[in-house]
Formats: sequence, C-alpha cells, structure tokens
Amino acid sequence: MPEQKDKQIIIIGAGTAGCTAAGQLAREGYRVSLIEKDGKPGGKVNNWYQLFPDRRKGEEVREFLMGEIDNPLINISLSTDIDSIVKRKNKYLVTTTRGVMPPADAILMATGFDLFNPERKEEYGYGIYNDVITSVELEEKFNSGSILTSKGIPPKRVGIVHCVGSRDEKVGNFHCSKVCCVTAVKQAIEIREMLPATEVFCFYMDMRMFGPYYEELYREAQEKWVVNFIRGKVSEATENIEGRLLVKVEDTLAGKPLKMQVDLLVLMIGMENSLSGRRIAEDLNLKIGMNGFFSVADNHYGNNRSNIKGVFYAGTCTAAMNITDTISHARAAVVEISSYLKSSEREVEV
Amino acid sequence: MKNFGFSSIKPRVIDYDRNNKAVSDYILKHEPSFALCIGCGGCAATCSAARFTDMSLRKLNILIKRGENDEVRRLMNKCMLCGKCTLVCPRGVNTRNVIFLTQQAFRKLDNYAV
Amino acid sequence: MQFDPFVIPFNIGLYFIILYCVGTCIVWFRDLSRPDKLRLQRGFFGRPFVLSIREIFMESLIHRKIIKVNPVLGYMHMSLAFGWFLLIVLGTIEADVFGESHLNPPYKAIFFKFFNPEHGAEGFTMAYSFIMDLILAFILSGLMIAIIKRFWSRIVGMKKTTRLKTLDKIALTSLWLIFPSRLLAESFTCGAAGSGSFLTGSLGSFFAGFLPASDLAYPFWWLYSLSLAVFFILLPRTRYMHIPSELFLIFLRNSGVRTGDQYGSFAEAQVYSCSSCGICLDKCQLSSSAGINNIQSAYFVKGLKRNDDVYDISLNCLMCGRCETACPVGIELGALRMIQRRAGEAPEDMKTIWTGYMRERNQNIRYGSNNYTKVYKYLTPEIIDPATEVIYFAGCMTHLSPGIASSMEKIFKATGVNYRFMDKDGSVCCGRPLMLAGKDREARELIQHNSSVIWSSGAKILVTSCPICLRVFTESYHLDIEVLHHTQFISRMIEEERLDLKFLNQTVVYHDPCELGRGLGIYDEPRKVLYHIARYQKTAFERENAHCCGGSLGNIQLDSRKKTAIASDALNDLTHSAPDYLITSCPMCKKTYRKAEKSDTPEILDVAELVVKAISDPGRAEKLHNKKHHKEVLYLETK
Amino acid sequence: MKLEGKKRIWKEFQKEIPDNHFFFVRSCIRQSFFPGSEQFLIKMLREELGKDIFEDPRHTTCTGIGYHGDVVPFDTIQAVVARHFALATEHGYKDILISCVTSFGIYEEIIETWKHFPETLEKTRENLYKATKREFEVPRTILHTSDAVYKFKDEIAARARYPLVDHKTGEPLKAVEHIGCHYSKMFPKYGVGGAEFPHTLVGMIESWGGEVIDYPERRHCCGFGFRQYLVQANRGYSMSNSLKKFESMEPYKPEFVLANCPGCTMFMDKWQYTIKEQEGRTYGVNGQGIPVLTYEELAGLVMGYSPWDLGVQYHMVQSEPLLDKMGIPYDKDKKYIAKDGSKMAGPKNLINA
Repeated sequence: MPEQKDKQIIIIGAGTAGCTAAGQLAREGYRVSLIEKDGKPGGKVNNWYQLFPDRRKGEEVREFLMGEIDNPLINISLSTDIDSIVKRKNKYLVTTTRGVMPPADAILMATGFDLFNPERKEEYGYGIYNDVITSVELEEKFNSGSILTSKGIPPKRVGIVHCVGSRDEKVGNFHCSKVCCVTAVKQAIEIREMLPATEVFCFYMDMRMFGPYYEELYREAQEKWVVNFIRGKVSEATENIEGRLLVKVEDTLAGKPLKMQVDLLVLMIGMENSLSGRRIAEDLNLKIGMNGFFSVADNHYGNNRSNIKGVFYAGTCTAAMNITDTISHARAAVVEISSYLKSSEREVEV
Repeated sequence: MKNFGFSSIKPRVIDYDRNNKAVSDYILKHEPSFALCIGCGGCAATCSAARFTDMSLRKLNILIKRGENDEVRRLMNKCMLCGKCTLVCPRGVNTRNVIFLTQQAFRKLDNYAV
Repeated sequence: MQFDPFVIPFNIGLYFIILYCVGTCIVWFRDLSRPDKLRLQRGFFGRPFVLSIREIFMESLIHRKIIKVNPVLGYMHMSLAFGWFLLIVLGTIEADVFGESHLNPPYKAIFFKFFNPEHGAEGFTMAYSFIMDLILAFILSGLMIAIIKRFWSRIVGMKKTTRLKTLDKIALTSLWLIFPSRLLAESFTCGAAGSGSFLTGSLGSFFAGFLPASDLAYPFWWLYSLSLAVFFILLPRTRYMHIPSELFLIFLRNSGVRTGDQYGSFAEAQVYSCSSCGICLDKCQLSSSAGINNIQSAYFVKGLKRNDDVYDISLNCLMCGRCETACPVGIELGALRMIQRRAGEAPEDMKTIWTGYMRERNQNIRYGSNNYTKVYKYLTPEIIDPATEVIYFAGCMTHLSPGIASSMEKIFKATGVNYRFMDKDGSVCCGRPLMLAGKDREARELIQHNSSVIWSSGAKILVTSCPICLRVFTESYHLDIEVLHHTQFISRMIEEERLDLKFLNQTVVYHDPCELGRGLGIYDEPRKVLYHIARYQKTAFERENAHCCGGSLGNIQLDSRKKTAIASDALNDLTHSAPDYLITSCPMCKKTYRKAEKSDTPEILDVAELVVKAISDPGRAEKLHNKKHHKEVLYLETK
Repeated sequence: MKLEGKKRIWKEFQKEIPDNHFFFVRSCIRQSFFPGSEQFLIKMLREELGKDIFEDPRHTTCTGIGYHGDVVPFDTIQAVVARHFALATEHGYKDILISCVTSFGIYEEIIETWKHFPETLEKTRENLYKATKREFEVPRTILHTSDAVYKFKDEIAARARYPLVDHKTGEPLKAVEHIGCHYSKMFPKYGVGGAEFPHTLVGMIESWGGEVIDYPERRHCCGFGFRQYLVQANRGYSMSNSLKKFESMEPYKPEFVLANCPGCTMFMDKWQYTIKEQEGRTYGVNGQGIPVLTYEELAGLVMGYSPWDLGVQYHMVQSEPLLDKMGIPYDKDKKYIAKDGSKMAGPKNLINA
C-alpha cells in the first residue's frame, strides 16, 4: 500500500488506546509516531495486578500492547511532552520537548485519564491518616504480594469506599467512572483470597455491574467470599486512639447511621480527563464536555471524531472506559482515520 | 440523679463493633444463600405479613447482618412463614429458612450460646 | 432324653429373645393412650385380629408388597421369612411325629437331624426330609440373592442399598451363617448316617467320599447353634428387630391406632418395624435429582432408633409422601418427621425425643416455651358480610400465579354461584407452612383468624386453589362447612351441568400435586375435569406414583438450585409425549415448573386456567339468572 | 497520622489577617460567662502587642440568637449588622474583629448573601438609611478574635512564662481543640485551615508548647444549637452531643479543652456538670473534669497573668489541677476576692473542688 506509507499519523499517549491504535494503523500501512510522556509505554495498566472480571494478569494485557507497537512503521518517543500543535492546511505540525515531529496527516488523541486526587475529599483523610489508601496503592500491595497496614500487620478489617471523586457534585464530577464498582468487587475478592481471616466491607451508592460477567463476579464475592456490602456513602473517616480508622456511613438499607472500625480504608478513586490532554486540547481548541472529557463529534456514531478535522479520539480521554471498550474504541478510531485519509473532502482543502 | 426537665438521647447509630453478630454467623453457616441478598425488597413487597405490619425481610436481613438484635426480635415473629418471599427472590435466597433459622438462633441464644 | 451341650447357646438366645419381645410388648402396651389401649383390646377379639393374621401372613412372611415393587427383592425376603417359618413349623411337626417324645423343647425341632441321624432314610420320612431339604434350598436361594444384593445392589434392580453399622454387620453375618451351617451340619450327619434327601443327602455322601463326615458334623452343629444364638441376642439392637416389632405393629394398626402428632408406642413400634429395606431410597427425589443421600426415611428412622439428633434430617424433606406410599411396612413416615420437627421447637435444644426401649418416660415434650405469647397480635378479625354461598380462598401462592385466581372468578361467574373472594387483596397464610415447620401453636393463631373470617361469611362451601391450604383446611380447621379444592368444585359444577364446556381438541398430561394427591387422596376430580375437556395422556407417573415438583414448602432447607433440578427432572419425565399442555392443580407446582421450563416445554397451566379456555358461553349464568324459575338451580346441595 | 497532610490542607486555607487596626464587636454571652476573656483580649492587643483595637459603645447584639431562634427575620439582622459596619466606617475601620462565632457566622452569611444577591445589599443600605440615616462600607475582612490571637500566637509564645508543658516532666500537655461550627463549617474559606482540619486553635496550642489530640468526634458539634437549647425539653439532644464528644475524647485523657465559640465553651464546660448529675459520668484525669478554656484565658495563663484576673475560677470545671501541672502559682484565698477586697459569689456544685 505505497500511497499509505507516505501518510503520517501522530498518536499522543502510548497507553492501552494509543498502543492498540498504533499497531492497527501500522498494519494498515500507515507511518505512526507514538508520543508518550512517561518513561515506558503501557499507561495505567502498567501498575495493575489483575483485571476484572476474569482476574487475568495485567501483565498479559501489557504484553499484548507491547506486541501491538512492535512494528517498523511505528516510531515511539518516550518521556516526551507536547510543546505545541499547529494546523497548516491539512497537516499538523507537532513540536515536542524532543524537537519537531514530521508533519502529520492526522492526530489521534489517546491521552487517557488522570486518577482523581483523593486529597480533595478531605473528610476521608487521605494523606493524613496512614491507613487510608487508594485502589491503585492496593493493586501495588497485591503486586508486592503482601497486604499490611502502616503498623506492619495484616488488617483484620478492610473498608472499600466506592465513588471517590465520581458522581460527586462536591468535587465537580457528575459522571460515573464505571469501572470502580467492579474493581472494588475484584479487589475485595483478592483481599479475601490473600487474607481469609480478614473481613471486607464495600460502601457503595449503587452497584453498577455494567459489563459481561461483572454481576456474576459480584455474586461470587457475596456467596463464595462473603464480602459485606453496605449501601451508603462514607461521610467521614477518623483515627481512634488505637490508630484504627473509624468510618461513619448511613446504612441506607437499615435506615440508620452506622459506625465501624477498619484497619485499612481503600478509596476507589475515579477517572478524570488527563491534565496533559486538556493542555494539548487548548492548542487545538478541542471541545471539552460537561464531564471534563473531550466531547466527541457524535455520541452515537461519531465518538472517535473531534470538532477539528483530522483530530481523532481513542479511549478514556472521551469517557470512562474499561480496557475492553478502550481497545474497541481505539480500533474504531483507526477505521475513522483511514477513511478520513482516503476521503476526497480532505484533498479539496489542499 | 437530678432531673433537669430533659434527658439524654440514646443514639440510633449502629455500633457495628459493639453489636453481637452471632445470629448472623449462625444463619450464614446454615444458609449460605443469606449472603446473596441485594436489598431489592421483592420479598417485602410480596410479604403476607407486610399487609398488616412493618415486617420487611429486606430490612430484617440487613439488621441481622448488623447485629441490631432487638429490632430483629421485634420483627422476626411477625412472619407467617408462607414462603412467598422465597418464590420472588431474584437472588435465590432461601428467605424462608433465613427467618426460620433466625427464630431458631434466638431460641438458642436465649438458652445458651449459638 | 436327648441332649447335647451345643444346644445351650441356641436355648439361651431363644429364651432371651422371647422374654425380650414379651417385655417390649408389655412396655409398649403400657405406654399406649387409654383410647388406644381400648382399641387394641377390642381389636384383639374382633375382625382386626383376623385381618392382622392375614396381613402378617401376606406381608411379614410372603412380603407381597415388596414382591409387587421389586420381585427379586420380594423373593429374597419371602424365601428367608416364609422359608424359615416353614422350616420351624414342619421341623416341630417332624420332631413331634418322628422324635422320641411329644411336645419337645424347640431345640429338638431345630437340631432334629443331630438327634435322629438315621431319620429320613426310607419310606414316608424320606419324602418328609425331601420337603425339609426343599425348604432349606428355598431359603438358601434367597440367601444367595441377599449376599449378591449386599455387594452388587444394582443386580436386584436397586440403585442404592442401606448402609450398615457394625452391630448390623455381625448380626447379618450370623444370619447368613445360620443356614449354610445347618446345611453343612445336616449334610455331614446324613453323610455319616447315609440318610438325608436330595440336598443334605447327596451333599453328605459326596463329602463322606473324601472327608471324615462323622467328625466334621459336630463342630458345624455348634456353629449352627452359635450363629442362631448370636443372631437372637443381637436382634434387639439391630434392624432385625423389625421382625418381631412388625407383628405388634400390625395388630396396633389394624385395631385403628395411628401415629398422631405426639410420640408414643405406636410411633416407636413403627420405628422398630423398619427393616431398612431401602425401598424408600430410590423413591426420594432429593436423592435422584438433588444428590442429597443422607436424609432419606430409612436413615431418618435409623437415626431415631439410634437416638441420634435427626432434627436437621427431619427438616430436609419435601414431605411429598412418595416414600410413605412405597414403604412395604406402611410406616407413617410423614407423621414421624412432623413429630421430630415439632420437637425441634422445644425450648431447650432437645437432641432427640426418642430414647428407644427402656427409655425414661418423656413423651410429653413441651413444644416451644410454656409462656407462649401470641405472635400475630396484629391480625384483627375482619368480618365479611354474610349471605354468600361459596367463599373462595385463593391462597398465598395463588397470588403469585394470578391467572389461576382470575380463572376461578371467571368460572364462578360462569356458574352463577354467589361467591365471595376472601383474600382478594392478599391472604393471611392458612397455617400449613408453619405446621410443616413444626410451629403448631403459631399456626393455631392463623387458623383461628381465618376460621372467624370464613364463618362470618356464612358460606356453605369453602373453595381453595391451593392444595397446601386445602390440606390444613380439611385436617386442622374444624369449619363444619364443606371444603373443596377448585378441581373438585369444577368437576361438581360439570356434573350438575352448571358449567358447560366445549371439548378442546388438545392433549394434556397431568401432574398430581403432593398435598392434593398423596396428601388428601384427590386424584379423580382433576382427571374427570380433564377427561371432559381435553385428550388426557397417561404418563408413567400417575396418582400415587406422581412426582413432587420440588417446590414443596415441606422442605425448608432445600436451596433454589436443587429445587429447580428436581423440577426439571420431573418436567422431562412428564413431557416425553410432547403434550399441548402440562396441567397441574397447585399454584406452587405451577410456579416451580415454570421456573424450570425450557423452550420446548409445553405450556404449563392450572386446571382452572384450562377450563376457562373451554367455557363456551361465559354469559350463560347471567342469562339463566334472569329467568326467575331458575333460582333454585342456583342452590347447591352440599353433601 | 501524617502532619504534612494537614499542613498541605492548611496551606490551601490561608486567611488574610491584618496586622493592626481592628473594629471590635462583642459577644452577648462571653462577658457574663467568661468575664475575663474579652477584657483581656483588648488589654493584650493594646498593652502587650501595642495594636489599635477600637470599640464603639453604641454597638449592639447582632441578634444572632433571635435569628437562629426564628424570632428575628433576615432583613432585620442584615440591618443590625449593617449598622455595625456603619459604625466601623464612621471610625474609618475596614477590618471587623468579632468576639462571637455565632455573630462571625452571621457576618459571613450576610456578606456572602450580598455577594451573590447584590439587590439584598442595596435593600439593606436602604433599610439602614431609612432607620438610622447611616451609610456603610462592606468591611475588607471579617475576623474572629481567635483569628487575631492566631495571628499573634508567636509573639505570645515569645512572652510565654508558663508554656503548655508539665513543668515537672517537661512533657507537652495534651489538649483538645474545638472549633465552633459557624466559624468555618459554613464557609471554609473564612476559617484558618478550613472546615475539616481548622488550624486556628491547633496553631495556638502547638506554638505555646502543647500537643493537640485528634479524636474521632473532633468534628462533632458541641450540641449548642439554639433551637435545641432554647427549648428546655430539647436540651437532652444538646447534651447528648457533648456527651458523644466527651466519650470520644475520654481515652486520650486531655488536660484541657480549648474552644473558640462562646456557646461551645459554655456548654462543654457546664454540660460536664449536667452529665455528671444525669449520666453519672465524669471525664479527665481521675474523673476531675476537663477544664474548658477560651483562647484569651489560655494566652493569659501562658503569659503568666493571674488566673483569678483572667476569670477561670468562674468555670464549672475549675482549673487548679491544670495550673498545678503548668506550675502556675495562685493564691487559693484570693480566688473570689474582688479588686476592692470584697468577696464575690462563686459557682456552686463544682465537679472538682
């Protein structure tokens, strides 16, 4: 496909979406430059131990992604930030901290998401109480193979708080981050597996088991692992004299407030559009939606297209997504891009 | 004790660490499906006793798990054991046995340990 | 006087067991309630006695019922029981006629050959000992089957056989040893003496050919005597106690004594009469469909016998009554379980109320604590305004299958009966579920409430759609008005030509609900109705032989998956013939089957729902109603 | 507990506190319940720190109690507050120093209302003018007196003669800080350190050598709540809240409670007596009660003023054990002796005396 070889596409972000799209585009015969601000490709999945719902190792997905970008047509520049993007006719001139990139025919924004900063929910005492940690830090504990509290002992009771920074007007996030519920269920099971004597309590507002086999996982958590689910949003956490965390929550199903001590409090932090992504968006004046993510050209049949011709989206920069959806979204982006590059409307602009 | 014309109010809060969850454990041991409740309230909606009382298995289920035993005692005997709830439960909880075991557990609790 | 030390063990055993049985009978008799005592006394000098003798012969010796269910197994029991019986009778006669004296002690009959080795050498005696040999052969053939059954139960057409405890094993071995040892003992004796018939004789002479027969005989006579002794002495503590117990039981039963709802002699006699034959095992759907194999009646009764805590076992049962109908001894297994369930409600955690023979007299258990306070205070008696002919009680479960209730309303309208829908906006439970859980006093409260409502209506007939309710209405309410299941009501309406139905040209199979069929013996009316409106296809599971749907309220422990497993197995069995409809007459059965239905399952309907399809002219009743002279037709004569 | 975490939050909620020239408005109840406090605040600011603090004798109650008791309408209270602003304006003061947290909260509420609904400001100007012919500027800053003390905490520390340590062991004294709800829970930005982890009192205690304990019910309201308190039958609810707090702080054995709201200080002090009588519970080291001090009283003690001049003897829970711990000398006999040598009445039914 020689006429494609001269087409240059720049993908910003080498996470799940970026790598998948890059691989697919390269197989179609396009030249791809993949720009990643971190030191290594893979994105958030890099620090994930196991994935829901089938508990496959994050490593496997990582390998898949590395396989995707292992292609001569793909040129990856790591630890690289975008300085500016300028549109010239139908070409994009991208300047990075490593210099000017070859002019691109299309830009694919795969800038992904930032994790919600739990310090903004002061009442949970993250960064103040030693044993308040995030879902990500728990994944790291799983990776390290041991779950210990700050006192260096295994927790007798673990609390998991859903919707931290999601569905919360107080921090300006109205959206649901989708994956936290099932992540909580998965992590609850993992805790029970590693520490059978440990009680696990999930504090949820709604259980949103949107994906295939998610509900089944939830059921398994209840039946096989006897994970306790309490419907109510934790209002505050404090430390008591033994240094255990005292959690206050309304047990909405009992219609009564409830307080209990936990040794470890895990915050299911949600997704926000990445700051770096939003900075780039300013250059290209891409539209940002109500939810802070990039707003797509059409919610039903154009959710890879942006408001700017030649700039496309893939993955969680448009909305909270799980890995499966991110990969499909990225592949769909490839189709959009190649049909755009082949289309005549582009030529007339020249 | 002086009377100042008012008295302190006992908090409604469920003190999970202080409550006795023996009954809950007893039921879980003998009827594992007890853990499957998702609080949908189907049972309470079809309940024969609920026509006349504040009986709600949905609520009872939670109160048992939280060790709110006084209220459990108050509610559990209102059940007629008719079994409609068992037929409607979307999670296949053996609700009838849950109540049966609850009553049994309290009977044991009153005589000796569960 | 013929005597030899080896007869001593046998004598000890024999007199021990005779005394034991007499003792037991006395205790049991003593513990009977006064009315039962009278029944038994009256029975003893009346027809019941004749019936009992006949039954003892037919069941205890011939084992007719078992033969019906399973010929091989039946033959086995018959050969052992009847054969042994003949051996004893004829042996006694033999000893009396040919022995040295008359009216001998029993051992002379048993060990006749030892004392009269030459007997049966020629003439008439030869013929006689031929008969004796024949009987022995008959027994031994049964014994063979028994041994085979023990090791390869499937060969005798049994999926499962009862598990044994050590004492049973010893007793069993001694039982097995009795006849072979007799055979060998007699053979050697005959071999030495040149007597004996086709079995003992020929075997004897064969041995005598190469063995010192005369020396070998003696030890085998010892073995014979010992094994008899062991068997007799162990008898009370083994399942073989059923042999004597059953005799007593048969007398009690024929004299009209029943289990009732409390523990007593009759109950215990039943328990001891269980031979653990294991026929109930294969009948139990918990075993065949749900893979639960430790709660079947045989084990339950064995548990009772052994004073185990059988409370949980008693709860884990569908109460479908299939085992009871199959039980060759006719033990009222349902009633026994109910007693145990009530006992579980006792305030102190009563392990078991059965302490077996030589028990403390603790029959009167307190069910629940004595300071019982009403639990359904919230039920305030509602009064239905009187002047209604029929009062209709749909029942809780019917409310979850509302098609049935609405069909019944259509049917009532079509017949023009003046009816009242008692629980239109929700039922107060009938009380049966509480009873099934052993909570009789709680049930009483509901019974009182519902009774008062029913009476206030002034109805002459109570119709219910739920067999569970029907059972308790007939057995535990004392309403003094007619109580009908809707199938009975409909079939009566058809007879009285109050309901004219067209023939639906469709095939139906029918599932007998446990409570309606085995529970109350109502098999015909539903069928009458179905014959009237559809093509009835017989299945292999008609009437007493019907399945349980699995949904039963009788089992409080069974989880929903297993319930559905039972239902889908039953569903497959019933729908082989691919009928247009699977008809039942219980909302619970219907719901349970619906839960298990697959794409190819025929539509599952209640009789009432099918009847509604067949009503040719719903408005008919009104038209008739308008004709004055028709008034009296609307009156229902109640039987 | 990670202090950095708190520091980070404190940084986010820094409040602009002017260094001088305060227009002082009093609290209704502080003068009667803690007679030394306000008087010492003025003395301290003027004489110790040489600040200009002006008080206009014509200023009145803010009518907050009436407002929260639903007898004073919002328009009225706006006018009353506006009048105080007018007085400040007339004397050329831009920063209001408010002695009462209830008033402070009301000032916040009113100013925020004016920000979001300018028409209400105009209406208030109009009402005030009609009623009093006065005009006013909206002040530059709204300060609570505890803000001022916080501002000068280090100067005070420099003058400390009896730091918050056990003078025998040198151990820092454990203290509970209690912030009035209306100080920062309504508008975190007005409080030093925000609503979750206010720094106002923590800052004082720490810079004067004490150690603050963070107990589970730290955030909880003292239970004052005008609606609860004003109706006798409802006071049980009010007391139950204090009870909850004391039960929660009990295991930490605090030496004293420092509060910045008149209501909190009064209630946490006086409820200890009621709780003793009704619930039979007493708190503090061997059940002798936990003294509840105002920040001025504490500052005074630290700087070595006579406890009797500061008026700590007029609390329901007496401070002698605390004074002994800090090594502050005092003369028992002078406890209730007025300046003119006459004997003053003292509180009755004390828990610890």
